Amino acid sequence: MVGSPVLFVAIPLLTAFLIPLFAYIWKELVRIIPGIVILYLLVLSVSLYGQVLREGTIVEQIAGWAPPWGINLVFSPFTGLLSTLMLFMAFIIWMYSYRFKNIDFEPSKKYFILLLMLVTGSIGIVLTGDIFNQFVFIEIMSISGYGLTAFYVGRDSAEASFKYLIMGSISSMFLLLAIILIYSQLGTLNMADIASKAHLMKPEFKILALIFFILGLGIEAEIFPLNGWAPDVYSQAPGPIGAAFSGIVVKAGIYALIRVIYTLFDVEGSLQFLVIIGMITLIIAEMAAIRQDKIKRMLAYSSIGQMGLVLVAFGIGTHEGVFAALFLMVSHALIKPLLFLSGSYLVFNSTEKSIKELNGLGKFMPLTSFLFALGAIAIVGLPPLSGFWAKWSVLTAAANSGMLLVIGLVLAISIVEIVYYFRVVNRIYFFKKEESVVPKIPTINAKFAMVILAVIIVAIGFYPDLITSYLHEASETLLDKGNYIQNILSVAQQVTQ
Amino acid sequence: MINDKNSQKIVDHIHNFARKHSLWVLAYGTGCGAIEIPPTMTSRYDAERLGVRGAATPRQADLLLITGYLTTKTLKRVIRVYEQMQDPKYVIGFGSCTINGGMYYDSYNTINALDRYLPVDVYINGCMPRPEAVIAGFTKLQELITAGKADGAAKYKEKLEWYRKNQKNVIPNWTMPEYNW
Amino acid sequence: MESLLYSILGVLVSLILAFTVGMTYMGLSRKITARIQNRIGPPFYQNFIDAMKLYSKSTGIHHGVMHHLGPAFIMVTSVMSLMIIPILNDSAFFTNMNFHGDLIFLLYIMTFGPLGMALGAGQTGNPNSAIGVTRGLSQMVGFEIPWVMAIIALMIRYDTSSIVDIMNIQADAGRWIMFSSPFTFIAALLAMLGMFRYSPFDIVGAPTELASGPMSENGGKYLFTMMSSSSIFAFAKLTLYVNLFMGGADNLLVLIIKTFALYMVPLLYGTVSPRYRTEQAVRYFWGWPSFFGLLAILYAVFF
Amino acid sequence: MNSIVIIFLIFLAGAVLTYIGQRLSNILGSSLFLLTIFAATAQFYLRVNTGDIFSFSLNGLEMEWGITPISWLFSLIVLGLGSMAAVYSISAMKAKERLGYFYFNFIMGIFSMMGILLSRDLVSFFIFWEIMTWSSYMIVIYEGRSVQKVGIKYFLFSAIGAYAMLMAIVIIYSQVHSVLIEDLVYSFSSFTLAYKIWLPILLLTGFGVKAGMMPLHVWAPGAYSHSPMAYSSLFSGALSKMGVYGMVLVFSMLITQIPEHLLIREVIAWLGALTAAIGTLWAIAQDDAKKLLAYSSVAQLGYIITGVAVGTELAMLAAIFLAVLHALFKGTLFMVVGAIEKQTGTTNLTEVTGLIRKMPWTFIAALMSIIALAGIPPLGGFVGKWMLYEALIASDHYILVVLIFFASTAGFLYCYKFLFGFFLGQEEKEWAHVKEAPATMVVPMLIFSVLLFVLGTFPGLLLKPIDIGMQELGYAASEGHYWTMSVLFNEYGNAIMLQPILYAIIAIFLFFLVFLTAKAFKGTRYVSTKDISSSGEVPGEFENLSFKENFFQPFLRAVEPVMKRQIDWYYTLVGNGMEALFNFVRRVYTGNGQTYAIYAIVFLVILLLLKSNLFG
Amino acid sequence: MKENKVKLAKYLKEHFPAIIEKDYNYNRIDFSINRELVPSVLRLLKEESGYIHLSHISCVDWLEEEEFELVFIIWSPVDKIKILIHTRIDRNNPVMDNIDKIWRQANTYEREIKEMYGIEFTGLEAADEFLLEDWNGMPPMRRDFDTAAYASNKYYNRPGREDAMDVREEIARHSGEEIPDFAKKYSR
Repeated sequence: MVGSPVLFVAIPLLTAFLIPLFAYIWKELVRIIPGIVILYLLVLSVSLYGQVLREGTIVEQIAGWAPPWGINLVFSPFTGLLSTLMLFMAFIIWMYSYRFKNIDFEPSKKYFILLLMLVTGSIGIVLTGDIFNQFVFIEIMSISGYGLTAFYVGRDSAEASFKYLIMGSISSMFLLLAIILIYSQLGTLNMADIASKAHLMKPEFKILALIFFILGLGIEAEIFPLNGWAPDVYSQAPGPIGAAFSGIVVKAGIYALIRVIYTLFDVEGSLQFLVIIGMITLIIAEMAAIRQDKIKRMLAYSSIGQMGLVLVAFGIGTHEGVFAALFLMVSHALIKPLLFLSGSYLVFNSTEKSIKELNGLGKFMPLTSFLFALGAIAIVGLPPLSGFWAKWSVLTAAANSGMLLVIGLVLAISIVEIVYYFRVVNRIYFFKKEESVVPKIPTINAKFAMVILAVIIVAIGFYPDLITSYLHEASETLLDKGNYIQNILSVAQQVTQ
Repeated sequence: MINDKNSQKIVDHIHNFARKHSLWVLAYGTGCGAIEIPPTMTSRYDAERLGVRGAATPRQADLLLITGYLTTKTLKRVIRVYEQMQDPKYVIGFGSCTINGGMYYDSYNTINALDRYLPVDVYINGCMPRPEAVIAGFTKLQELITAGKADGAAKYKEKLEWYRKNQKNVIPNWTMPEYNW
Repeated sequence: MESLLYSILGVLVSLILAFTVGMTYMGLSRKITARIQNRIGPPFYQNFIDAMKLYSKSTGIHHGVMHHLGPAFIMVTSVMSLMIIPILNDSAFFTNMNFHGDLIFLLYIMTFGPLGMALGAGQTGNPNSAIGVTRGLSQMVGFEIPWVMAIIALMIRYDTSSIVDIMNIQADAGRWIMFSSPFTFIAALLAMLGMFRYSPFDIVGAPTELASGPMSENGGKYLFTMMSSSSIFAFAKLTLYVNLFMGGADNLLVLIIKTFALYMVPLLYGTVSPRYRTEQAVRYFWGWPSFFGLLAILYAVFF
Repeated sequence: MNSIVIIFLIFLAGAVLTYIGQRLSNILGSSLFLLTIFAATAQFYLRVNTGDIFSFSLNGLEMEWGITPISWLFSLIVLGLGSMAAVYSISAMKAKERLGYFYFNFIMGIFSMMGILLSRDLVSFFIFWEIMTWSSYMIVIYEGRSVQKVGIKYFLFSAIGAYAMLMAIVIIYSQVHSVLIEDLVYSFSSFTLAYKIWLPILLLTGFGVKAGMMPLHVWAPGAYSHSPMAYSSLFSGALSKMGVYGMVLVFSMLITQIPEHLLIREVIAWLGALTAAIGTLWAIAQDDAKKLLAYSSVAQLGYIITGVAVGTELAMLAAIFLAVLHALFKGTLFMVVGAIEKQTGTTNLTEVTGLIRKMPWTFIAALMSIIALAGIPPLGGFVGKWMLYEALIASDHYILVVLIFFASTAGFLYCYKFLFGFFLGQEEKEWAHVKEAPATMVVPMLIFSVLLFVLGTFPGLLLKPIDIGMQELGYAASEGHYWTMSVLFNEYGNAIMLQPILYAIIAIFLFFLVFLTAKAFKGTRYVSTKDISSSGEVPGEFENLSFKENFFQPFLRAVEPVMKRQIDWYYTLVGNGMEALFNFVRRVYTGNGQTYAIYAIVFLVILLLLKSNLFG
Repeated sequence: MKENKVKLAKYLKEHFPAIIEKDYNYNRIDFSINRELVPSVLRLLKEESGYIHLSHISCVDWLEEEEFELVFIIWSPVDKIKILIHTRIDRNNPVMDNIDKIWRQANTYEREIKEMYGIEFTGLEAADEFLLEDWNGMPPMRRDFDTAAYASNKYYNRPGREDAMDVREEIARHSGEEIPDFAKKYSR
């Protein structure tokens, strides 16, 4: 055993609180330490993941309490995959935001503290096996999210943050309600335990709890119509944070929702509900995206749409569907941050952050523009990039379940997607530059971060088998609910023995 | 054998016969004579029975018909048209204006004698000549062709300098291409 | 070997025949027009005299290679069409170089000439020529529609695309296609009005409007070649019509009678008609003639 | 390593190296560019045999690359035209910017087309298809801002087609559990009827976009006319043939397996013929040579589509024959336009005149390809059209014949407009300085002209490989029945000997040429086009006597009702409607926190109300 | 008709007190005015009174009075009245205001008058030659231009016209009309 899953939560939290202290030693440490921590966690996660794949799921109990009562962390092929992905993204974002906009000492301290907490929260959501604990992590994530959204001083970011806060508090309220309902019925908070006892619940309560969960988690997972906060937050937060939201936070939200629907309850019709709500989210978001004139808002709507597609894929419910959903998540987690990262350099010096100001930057920022174009081509699903394989998986999964209408709608919406992405790309390359815009060449670390993402996208595009086996393993794990319960509860038995 | 003088004579004879009976007219409709052409060609006088037929462009025409007074401005065009016609070609001057200026003898911008500027094969007298006279003119020209005397084009080439001098005399700004065939 | 010799001889003879007959028809047409207009008119051999004169005229100039090639293009078309069309029924050498000639091939070889002439006319640089060419091509698009409909109707009806076969079928049945497929004949006949370019479809030459259009820069030998090729072509077309619709001809006299009778149609129609404008002409062909063509096809399919 | 993979590697490495090389030096880039294409061509023809197979598996899908006779045939178009266009583009693109970008996409274009031809499975087919789309899109927008609308249009329609195709592929995969084309063909007969109808339709939509089939052709005129001419020849000549290739596969493999009474063949054939007719009419109305050729390409592809759709042996033979010839003559014509654009700086037919004496070789190439395009014997176009007519009549498509014949006759109008506009007419002082294009541009054109002539005289040369390819597709061997070396037999057993006809034409031609020139050869001289009968007026030096504007006005007036509205107009209508809808939907996101909170509550209420409907 | 003419005269008098009116029968009315005011009068008539049609511009050479008279003929399709505006300009310095901004077609008439009488229209934009080609002598329509002398000087005169009678004298003798002095020099 290389390390314990507990470290994923403990270390970044600890670091986050210690950063002010490090700052007294050497100011640069504020920037360096988070990177080292994330890198360490990434290495840890990868090695743990390898181990998990070989030996099976790791269940870690905290403070020695056995699972039904105590808090436990589950590092399965599924959660491991997500946590590795998140840490990787966190690392990329750290690399990118190192000296982003030459953030001063004081703000940078806050920035990295909040970033670390955001990562902690997200990973915690994924790893935890306790439903109340998950609520706590959601709160951690949300609060750091509020902070990061309002990072820039200004009316707009404050407003966005406030919107997020309103929605976040609604979310927390309903989550708590759901948890209370479950606890009142079953007397347990452990997910595995709930799952094994779910059939004991009264159906009305079960459905009510599910609805509360959907409402609460749906806000984090950005399903329609609960996603109104997202575009504001994405566009007002600093660029890398937009990337973090789309690459990390949303994934955590989706994970929580999926966990509830797949593992906790086996309510009939919930999968169809996922398909329907996912389609609606996808269609409305893409339609809204085409009419945006600010680049980050456009990306935000696009991100929401993609999440809708992920939900659709999960809603298919078959192994292929889950596989497709995971593929889409991974692919989206790679591409959308690339778009956010390169996009935020493209509008670095502009005041409006509107698409118009991207005109003609292709000549002045060749690499950034190229990476943005690559991301755009990848996200609309053009081969030979990773987006194509993700879309292909979703479509085949849908086809195998006979959902032809879904295929048709998804493809039709993809055309809308093409229109707005190519409008932007054309502007970048073929329009005359606006006089007022001063191009900003990215720092070397930012370039490096973006290039890594691009290389992975291209590599997966040419050879998708790089990741497919992991995804298959992960989807297997998610679907195998009995195994999950057994894994956790057997730990409990070991302890009691 | 072909270049034999006698056989050439026969060939000329046949050619002249054909030329005589097939006069394609380019009627340059200046002045009042232009109105005399339609009756000449249509059913009352029917010049077509003589083989006379209208031609649309100088390239196709054999016979240039100057139907009245020529202003200096028109003369320029007429000379151009004449020079564009293909050999053999003939000119008929029509009405007294082409002969001595007629009633426009003292006009500041009409020429008085056409044969100073173009080689006229036949003049038709009158102001205006009636269609009968016109047909008589055609017949006269046919006779000349048969006799081989309708050699205006050859004369023009021969005395080109003299004609040019006269033409340039009345056309001060000579911007025309040279006559070269 | 002998048959080849015969056919080459046949081609030469039929060329001379076509030239003579075509020229005479043209001359006669002038005479007839004159009589209708209450004139005496030129003698019927007038066109031979004109041709002779044109041949004797000097041809001093050309406007470039394509101008020079233009008349040759037209001549090739006329001679090729004549070569493919059999002149007489079951004749040893008057079948010409007919290789069970394909009607579609004929359709296309007949367009070779106008395009060649159009190129020639184009290079003269005379705007009138170009206008004439555009009119001619437009009109061609017009009359080709009923014409091709008629031909397709024939091909459907008799399951062949060979002129000789069609002639034999008529001989066997003892009935002219003109009577057995009246719609086909009407469509083809109306298309023929456009093909001969007499009034009201003489928009190409239109001497008073366009100064004889595509021919305006051609004199002397060029005009001679054009004139003789149009005579040959006229004869070829008439023979084709006779072959297709009037049962062909057993000897030359019958052929001349039939072709002359057919020739009267566009000629007489022309003498009493004013000139159409281009779009009117084009629309005319897409109106009733095409309707008859459609009827012909339907008739051929269903009966 | 498998030789197919080596070809692909040559292309990929060549593309990247050319891009880098062009950055370093012009000569290096150009030579690498040529080297790549010729190396790959040589590799293909020397090392790859029909029947070579390369199988591998990707993402759990069994894939296969290999070559069949029919794809070998189409590869002739791609590589032949590709290599010639490459030679041409060296001079044509000289002194242009972003050459590396151009070369890269050019190579990627050829690479993807070869990929399409070599794919034996649907997924790699689709992947190469998309590479083809974006690489060509990149070149379409090469000119910059002015063409970005055109580019979007092109990409949008390509995407519609591609996604229709993807949907079909996905459904096929779910049904067959394999993406190999042969498996599809094998199990297609066991599909349900709905799938049997919809799958071909979806696939045909995809191919129809690239082939410029009627309601989907609207991208074509803009895209063909706005890419650099060196690429347009490839674009119209080869790239559009990929759509034809796909259609050939669909029609010969899938549509043969569905009942005839479903009329898919008829509908597509009619669409093809309408494409031909409407495309021709619009070509006549154009004043810009590029646009004219673009519409003409649409029209010509209409014939090919009709032939493929009718799908009898002769029709298919004719269509593929025409496809190859179209690549030859349309490729040449676009090259001609490119040469003229390079030498004069414009392609407007109303501006340029009288180039025949300045660019004689270009003129000869243009003349030959125009004659072939118009389908006049003795050049190759006639053979193809002849076979097409025979096939249509033999398969009882009479009205289609009339429609296509109309298109083909009306085609003369724009053919003449093209030749007259550029080469004939008045020789203006403005263009007195124009010189013949460089040799590297002229030679490819002339090579194609000679090929056109050879194929018109000896169509058997091309019909033989087509026949072999069609046998692979399940058609009966037609050798000896439809063609021998130069004699064509039609459905009724009648024969046309092309060689004697050709010789006769040449003989008569020469005879009259001699007749016209021999005697008065000394007397006949060239005179300038200013020396015309213009009512005696002497045209001034800069006086323009050309007849150019409203060239076919009377004809267009006659067909006005058909041309009142372009199909674009309807698309614009739909597009505007969509935009309005999007605008409306966007208002859902008000940007107001309270509203969002209300949404959440409303959502909750709806869920609670509908909970019995939604959840078991 | 009559009332309209009176009204018109009154109207013009109001605006241009210097204008002199002369009434003719039926639908014609003449006005005379000095040349500076002509464009204003014309513009007023065109834009206010509906005289939208310029029929002609004519010129009279008053050799003895050393003046040219220009006549502008305009017409109203509503009132059906024809107005002739006369103006006189100095023959030695013949300059007139250009009115082709008011009526485009005036351009043609002005070019003709310029060539034939040598009257300059200020700001007239036109090609150099209109009716006469390569003419650089005295404008031929001026009455002091001796066309017979010019013709006999420039063109070859075929002999044989000498016996031609002077028709003018014969006519004068018959009608009792006197030949004016300036015309006498043309008599043979």
